[in-house]
Amino acid sequence: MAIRILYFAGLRERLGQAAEELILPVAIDTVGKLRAHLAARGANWDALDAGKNVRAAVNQRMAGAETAVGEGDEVAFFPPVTGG
Amino acid sequence: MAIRILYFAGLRERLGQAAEELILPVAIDTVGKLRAHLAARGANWDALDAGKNVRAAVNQRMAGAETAVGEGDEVAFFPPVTGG
Amino acid sequence: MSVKVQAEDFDVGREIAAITRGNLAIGAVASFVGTVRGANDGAGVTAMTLEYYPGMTETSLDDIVAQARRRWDIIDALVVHRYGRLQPGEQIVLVVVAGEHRGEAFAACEFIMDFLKTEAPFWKKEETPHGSRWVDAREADDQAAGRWKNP
Amino acid sequence: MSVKVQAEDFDVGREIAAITRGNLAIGAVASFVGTVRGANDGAGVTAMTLEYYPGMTETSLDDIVAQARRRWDIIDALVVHRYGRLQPGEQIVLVVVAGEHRGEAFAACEFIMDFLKTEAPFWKKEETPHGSRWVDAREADDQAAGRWKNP
Repeated sequence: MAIRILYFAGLRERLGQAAEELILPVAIDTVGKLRAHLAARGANWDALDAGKNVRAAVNQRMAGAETAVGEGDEVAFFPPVTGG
Repeated sequence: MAIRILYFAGLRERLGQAAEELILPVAIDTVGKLRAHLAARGANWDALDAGKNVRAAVNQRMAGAETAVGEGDEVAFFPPVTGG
Repeated sequence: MSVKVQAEDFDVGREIAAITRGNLAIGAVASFVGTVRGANDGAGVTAMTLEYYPGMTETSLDDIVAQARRRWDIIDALVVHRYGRLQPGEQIVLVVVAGEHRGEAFAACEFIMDFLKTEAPFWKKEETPHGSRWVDAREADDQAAGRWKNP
Repeated sequence: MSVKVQAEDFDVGREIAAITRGNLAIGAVASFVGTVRGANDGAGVTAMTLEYYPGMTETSLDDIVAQARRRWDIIDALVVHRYGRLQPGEQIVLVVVAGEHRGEAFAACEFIMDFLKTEAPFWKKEETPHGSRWVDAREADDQAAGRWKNP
């Protein structure tokens, strides 16, 4: 299952990348499981641990831990917003 | 006791004058008494009757029926305001 | 703090720039512009004439702005109100309030408009196809101003 | 209804004129301008960079404006938000709401700002004499947006 992941702002800087293409194991089918999958990379990726204040979007709509992730989706992770 | 009276907007048009100088009897020493004094002129001056929705100012400050009127004061009568 | 009663039109962008220029404490600017509508109370309006009380009107606006300043932590405020004959679509009034954050700026701006509408000596006369008429004071405006008395 | 995310500055007066021109039903225009402050959280700010999420940010702003439209009887609304590097004193965001009367225009304008602050994907990074830092989300902004949930 191929998805595209985007990282923004402080999270982008901490992870050292703005975007990646990823082939997911079939079992990784929600935002919450994807976060755990990425956090397991270790080092700075602990920024995505479930307890961390990170927001997620799937296909440019705000998403929660239970939101489904599937083939071709664009998933984004970012800190709480601070515009305006 | 000489005072100056100003009339504005619909009241000015109804009375046919924008301003007048008036020598008041000593007994006419409040806004309320002045209104009654002017209303007693009859005809269109009934627009100043106590029951009519007319606002008053003395020396450019909003005034009530009990507000004192004295030598040299500028008294104004006008309808409720409608700016903005 | 500044209050202007004038016949000329105003430029909102220029007025906001004049307030914010050189004051880097400002982070929020709330504004209001009132315009002449092309219809009112069911009749077309072809023009409107605004009358005011020179001297008292300015004092009244100064006093309303001073009340807003006492009530909210704002940095600057401006009121511009026109008089004379205006066409539909033209600007009548501008209120600008600048503060550090937006909550105070919004509240003070709305407060100033609500009191301007009920306390500042201005009167509107509309020209309609059926003749001229003085605009009646609106009950809704008294209610809007009354709100601010309940803290 | 219009939403723009752009690097260029905007002219408040021109944007208001563009909304009101030709619509004689409009009698009230409430606006908000957010500017870069020269200090924040106790440190001087020498510049600020705004990052956003192209695509999602515009959709999010469209959605906030549509919510305001469903909630209040307004005639038109505009949001302009800049991205990129800005200096203290520069304009960041503009919200303009036009309606027949001022109550709706003020409420919808403040609502849009409150939700923009908490929902639209923008992030600020400040440059200070001590280095760069990402701005933290403010609890006060969550509270401001939360207010609108109690009718």
